[in-house]
Amino acid sequence: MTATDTAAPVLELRDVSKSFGPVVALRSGSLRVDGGSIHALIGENGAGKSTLVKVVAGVHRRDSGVFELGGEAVDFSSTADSKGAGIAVIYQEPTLFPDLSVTENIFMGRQPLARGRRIDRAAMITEAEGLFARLGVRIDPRRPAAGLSIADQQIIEIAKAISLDARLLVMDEPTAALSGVEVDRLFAVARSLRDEGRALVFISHRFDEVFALADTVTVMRDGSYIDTRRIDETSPSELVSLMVGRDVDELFPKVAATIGEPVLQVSGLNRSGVFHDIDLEVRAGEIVGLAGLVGAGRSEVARAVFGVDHYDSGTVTVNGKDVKEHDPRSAIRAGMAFIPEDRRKQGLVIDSSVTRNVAGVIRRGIAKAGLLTAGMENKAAGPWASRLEVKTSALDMNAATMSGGNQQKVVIAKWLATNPKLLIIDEPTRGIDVGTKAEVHRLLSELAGQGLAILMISSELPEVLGMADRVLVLCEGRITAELDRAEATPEAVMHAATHHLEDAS
Amino acid sequence: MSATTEAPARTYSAYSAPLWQRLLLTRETAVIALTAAVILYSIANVPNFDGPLTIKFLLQDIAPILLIALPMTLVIITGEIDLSVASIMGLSSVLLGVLHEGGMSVPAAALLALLAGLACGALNGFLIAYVGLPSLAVTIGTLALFRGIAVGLLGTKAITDFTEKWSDLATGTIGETKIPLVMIPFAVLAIGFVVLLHFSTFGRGVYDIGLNDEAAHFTGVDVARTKLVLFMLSGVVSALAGIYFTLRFGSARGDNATGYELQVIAAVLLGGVSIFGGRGRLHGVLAGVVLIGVLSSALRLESVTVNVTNIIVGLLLVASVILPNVLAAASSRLPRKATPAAPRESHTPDNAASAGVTTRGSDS
Amino acid sequence: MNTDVQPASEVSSGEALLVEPSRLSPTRRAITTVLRSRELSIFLVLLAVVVLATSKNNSFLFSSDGWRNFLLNPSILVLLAVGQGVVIITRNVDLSVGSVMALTAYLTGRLFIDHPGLPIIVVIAACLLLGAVLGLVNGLLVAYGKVPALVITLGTLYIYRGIMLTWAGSDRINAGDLPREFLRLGTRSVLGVPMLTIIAVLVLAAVGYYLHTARGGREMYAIGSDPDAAVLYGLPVRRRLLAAFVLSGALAGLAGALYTARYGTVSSSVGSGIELQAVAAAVIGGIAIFGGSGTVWGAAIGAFLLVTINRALPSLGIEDFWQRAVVGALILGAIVLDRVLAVRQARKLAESRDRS
Amino acid sequence: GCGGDDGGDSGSDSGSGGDGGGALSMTMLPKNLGNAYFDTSTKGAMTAADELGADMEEVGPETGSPDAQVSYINTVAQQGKDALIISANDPDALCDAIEEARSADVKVVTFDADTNPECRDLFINQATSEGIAAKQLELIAEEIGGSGEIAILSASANATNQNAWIATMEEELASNPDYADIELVDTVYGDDEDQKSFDQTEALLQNHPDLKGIISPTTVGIAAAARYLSDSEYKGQVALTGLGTPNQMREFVEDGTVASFALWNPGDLGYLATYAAAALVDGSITGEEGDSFEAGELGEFEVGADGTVLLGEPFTFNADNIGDFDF
Ligand SMILES: Nc1ncnc2c1ncn2[C@@H]1O[C@H](COP(=O)(O)OP(=O)(O)OP(=O)(O)O)[C@@H](O)[C@H]1O
Ligand SMILES: Nc1ncnc2c1ncn2[C@@H]1O[C@H](COP(=O)(O)OP(=O)(O)OP(=O)(O)O)[C@@H](O)[C@H]1O
Ligand SMILES: [Mg+2]
Ligand SMILES: [Mg+2]
Repeated sequence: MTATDTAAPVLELRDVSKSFGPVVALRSGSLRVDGGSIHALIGENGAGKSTLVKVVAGVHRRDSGVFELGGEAVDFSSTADSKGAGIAVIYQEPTLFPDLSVTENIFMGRQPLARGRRIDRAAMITEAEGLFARLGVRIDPRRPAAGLSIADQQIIEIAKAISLDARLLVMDEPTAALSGVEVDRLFAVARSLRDEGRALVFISHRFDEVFALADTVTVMRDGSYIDTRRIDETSPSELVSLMVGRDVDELFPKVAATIGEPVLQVSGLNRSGVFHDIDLEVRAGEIVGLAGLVGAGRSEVARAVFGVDHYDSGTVTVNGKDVKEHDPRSAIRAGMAFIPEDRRKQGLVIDSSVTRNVAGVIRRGIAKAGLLTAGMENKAAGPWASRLEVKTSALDMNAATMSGGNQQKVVIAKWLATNPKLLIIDEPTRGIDVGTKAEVHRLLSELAGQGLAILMISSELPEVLGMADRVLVLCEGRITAELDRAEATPEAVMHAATHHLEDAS
Repeated sequence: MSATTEAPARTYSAYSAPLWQRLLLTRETAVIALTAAVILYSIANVPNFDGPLTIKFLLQDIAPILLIALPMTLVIITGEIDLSVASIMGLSSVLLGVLHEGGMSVPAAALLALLAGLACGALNGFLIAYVGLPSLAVTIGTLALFRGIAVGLLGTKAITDFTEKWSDLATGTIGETKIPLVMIPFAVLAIGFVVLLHFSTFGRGVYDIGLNDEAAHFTGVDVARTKLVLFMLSGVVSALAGIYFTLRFGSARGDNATGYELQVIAAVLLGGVSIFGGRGRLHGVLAGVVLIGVLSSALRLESVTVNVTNIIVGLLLVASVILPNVLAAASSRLPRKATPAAPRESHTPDNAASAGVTTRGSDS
Repeated sequence: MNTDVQPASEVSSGEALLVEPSRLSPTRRAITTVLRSRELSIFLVLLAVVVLATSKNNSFLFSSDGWRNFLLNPSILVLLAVGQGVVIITRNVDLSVGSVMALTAYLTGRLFIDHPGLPIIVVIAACLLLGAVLGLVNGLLVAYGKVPALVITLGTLYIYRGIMLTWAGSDRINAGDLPREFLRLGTRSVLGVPMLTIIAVLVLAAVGYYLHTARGGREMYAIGSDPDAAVLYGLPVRRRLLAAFVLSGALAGLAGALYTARYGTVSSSVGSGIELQAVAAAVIGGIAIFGGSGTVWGAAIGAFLLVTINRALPSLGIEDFWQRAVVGALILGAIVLDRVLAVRQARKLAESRDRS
Repeated sequence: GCGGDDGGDSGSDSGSGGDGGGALSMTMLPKNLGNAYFDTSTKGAMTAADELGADMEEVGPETGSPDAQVSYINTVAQQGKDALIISANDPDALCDAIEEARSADVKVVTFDADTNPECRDLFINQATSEGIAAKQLELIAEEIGGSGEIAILSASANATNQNAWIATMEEELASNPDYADIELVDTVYGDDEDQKSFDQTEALLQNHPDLKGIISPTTVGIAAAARYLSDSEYKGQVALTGLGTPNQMREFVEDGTVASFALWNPGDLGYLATYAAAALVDGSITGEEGDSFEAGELGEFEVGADGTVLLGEPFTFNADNIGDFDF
């Protein structure tokens, strides 16, 4: 335990457990957070961090253990209780009301009232503008939340949490969707809150952030508390070994691969309002990184190439053959595989079994005369699931109950099963812990070595620089730079990613 | 881990319930058991239920619902709903009558009526799948539209002079048995739909769409086309039911089969299909239809008014969706018994991959 | 763009506004909101129907009966559509309103027969209460049973009507059984506006005001917009759902009493099929079937339009057999229009991003 | 799974179950339940059944649709009842089911609304079409002074009896010189629903500003039309007559909305149908033209052409006599 100077900690959890049916999500979670400090909570995917957070928030009720707030035992049965007790939570997934305005989203349930218990809309909007100013963002407080990018949504969540004026602020991976600039701004706000004497819990998979922000760090593994360290008394490698129980040697195991013929050729791709004049080429054995600030339109380009979205003009060819517009099936037939950024919503049929998910794309191939049985699917999916060591051979397990990292492996397995020539992978390691991250990187590298063409979108600069043979930078829907592995320095990429902004200001 | 080394296979038997449990403890089994129980009870206690005519009348009565329940199950599994089925029945009935009166033979008129049903389904499907409108709203609209066209074409008059041969076919039975002839096309369709839903790639797509249509789209399932096909199937089968209905009663009227949509949906939901989509199986649905049919037949024989039957059907429907939730809530309140011992995963320090995930064994 | 290259160190709580100021003055904004609203477009359709029908046949509007019926006939559907609208805004639906209406319509008659001399206000209160209780049953089942409202209220649609028919047996309420005063409530006018219309408009105004300006009302929108987020947010979801269903039930109860006042007779088919009309009115009026948006004003105008079209068709020389087809086409037209507008709006947003 | 205990047993309260050996068992199947007119006819039938020592039960659908009636006819066949007394919702749609019942030895008597003559044994006719049509024309002509526009508010467009009356009225209007100045401008259908009939009345008045009179040959229709007229500006301007029951119409006759209307006694109709059914069952008649039977206090009746038994002439109710009736 850390040395603390305040008497009662703001939050104290001891040996808290929580199970969902047979799944033990939290075995013995412990956490002690003091006022005026930022406490990082780290652990691999599925370590139980989010579950712990949800117990604190009153979403889940713990099965056993001690839960104290400011020294008093509490037992929340709903999120309203935790809010009342002065806890603000940013959940891992943004939870906005798309039909309501940004302002209403922030103040829902506690809107300022005028006479006659009428909502005072003007006051509310002024307050929202103040919040955005504090966060340094420009969002129209009157616009509906629908249509905001994930990053914007995350910012609204942060504004919401800050406005609660809580004594304890819990942030479950708030930065996963944010770009560097926005992360910096968030951190500034977090520090000012700490300086006001509040307690903050911060969950992230990015060590640089943990070391930049936190005062103390608690490591969890397999639903259990492992250790707590002062940040200035520990090192990334020590934390990694605490997290995974061993040393992770190489995060970006880039293997040099022989680069072959062009596989994917995109030319003149346009979609008004989203991206313009996109030309790109990915060769066999090559990993092309697509970098840019959040909201630059990288995902949109990828989605259009794969055919899940429309585009206005341009052509996409794989191995010289045209791929029909807005027709994922034609893309799959041509040999494309696409691992989208949001695996719960896009990558997986989350309430379906692992088998059904893995066999999802290839089932046409395994069917006999169009007919299909569960046995045939199991037989086809089994090898792929175990090849990626998806953490269960219980293939009929529901994908929803798996942790993020394992879900990502299921998605990868599902696409590798199609034996693709080109893999488009959007944020391959978003929200994935270090251990699994390294595995994913090694896998990508190996696949490229086997001659697969890979187009990789990532918001993590080290990932792009570490993995890609070539880096394309997107800014406001246009490709602003094409950099070789040698030329691709952080400065060069950031310059290209922001040059429109610089021109403007 | 690497992509080339095979991981040792592990079994997590705690996760998969034993096969017999998975087969027996389902909504479908419960509905079938309840249906069987009601049938046995009625045979023993309801006068004349064991009579020779019961099975014939019962099957004739539920035939249209059985038919429409087939495509409706698929439609609801995709997370959509089709409220316009009864109106399509009415429209096909009127078309059959009007065309027959205009001098067309019954088969020719029936074919055109089927095509009209297909077109109605295509309109629904197009608006829902390609324009992206919510099916509840669209089919409330077409419910009024199709019924309105039917009533508009024929007013409130009825056309009743159908060739004897064809009405006999609709009311006839198979050989010496008491099974109505209409069960033959129904059986063919039922087998077709079971294969389509449970044993085909199309059917897997149907479930995927119901669970998560965005992910299905990303996986190459043609969501829009699947929905269009299902609504067209729903339309054409409804038209078939309308034709059967018309010939059975020998009367084509604009208001034929009014209100059947709710009966069909009630039966489908009773049979264990989730209104949210993604869950449900055809045998449960067919049992649900039979259950409602047997109940009304037995209650009618007991001279219970249709009101009481409706109350019972309503209660069954509510209970069938509430009970699983109540039971689940109740069982989670009970102290958790130690789960069967699962192979405990060892956290070997040299295996990063296995250490990353919670063990799912018991903590006893 | 929502990113900014300003260094983080400059950010502090006291800083000046960086929010892009809205270029429109408040009045301009209010005007554009109204002009773009679905309520206005549906109102224009209503106006067109009335103008057309009146130009063919003066007495459609300009006779004392024509005017009265224009206002009077939709009143009952307006009440149901308002209740239904609130329920749909919370992403639920109440299919049992027709049956609730039947039960309370019969209750009205029964009370007057069994307790002659009972004040009218007591009878109406009893109907409101019974409706609220029936709505509460729906709400409890939906909120605590965690089951979709479509299924629950489909079940209670059967159950409530079954209860009504069993209770009524072969009984039937005739105008002769009811006090004259009560019947006059159904047709009386104040300053040329029928009483029933006044009641409906008062209810509409109260509910509309609540939804727009009260926390509870906004929470209903939030719940309909994303029910899971509402739970995570800590909104009193169950309480709001109960309130929505109780309101819908109570308004259906009121509608039942007023139906009896208006038509004088209660037969077994009172209100059957009206639930779909109420849903249709809400949808035509711009309430999204999946909740979270729309207003009860729209639902009320939708109800007016539905009823008025029915009345106008014969005047327009269309056989009244085609009424339902026209209503169906109207519903489809309304939702397709919504969709087209939404797509255009999205395209505009995209284009504006291009230009910026 | 769950137990299968609900459902089946809750229905054993009301029904008399099967037919207890020798006792005569009959089922009364009106167009729909909850209709005052049919309640009265059922009451008459029950009285007759008591006199005959027969078992009689009433079943019926909620709404007047033929397919719902078919299920009840089937049930009667299953139960092997002796006789079915029915008012048909459709002349053709019920025939197959009725034939099935007859082949299970059920005698079928229709009343109020007939099916095709081939499918039933007897039809108890409340009055001849001519008699009813003539009576209503006579009443309306008298009230509008022999000239002007009139309209008809009927039940549903395929109600057999209504259509027969309307056809006869149309012929009579065209051929009878007394009615030369009367013009039938519209026929609308209220489907025997209160609200629809009410709204149809409104539409009629709105679309035909010169309308002088309305004939509504259905009890639901005339009551709804009277309700509409009684507090509209047309009260006293537009005459209304047709077929109604005294209890429903009393108020409107007393307040002057309606001067007179006609009807037979539906109770007598049910009573007669029951006696006719009993006579069929015991074999004393077969339904041939010329057969005759005793119908309790109503006296003796003879089967006419097409297996029809006629109850008598319609009766005219007006302010002078309405107080004498209670049904
Ligand atoms: N509602 C649930 N039902 C069943 N299992 C669950 C549920 N929620 C979480 N789990 C399981 O509990 C374990 C811990 O999950 P949790 O989300 O807390 O992990 P985490 O540390 O936040 O992981 P990540 O870094 O991926 O967000 C996982 O194995 C997960 O599958
Ligand atoms: N749901 C949406 N509706 C409308 N516009 C959107 C939506 N999502 C994103 N956009 C806009 O599209 C553009 C690109 O979006 P997006 O943020 O997904 O790009 P990206 O480069 O893939 O970023 P990310 O790293 O978040 O995936 C931005 O201008 C964004 O505001
Ligand atoms: Mg998490
Ligand atoms: Mg992206």
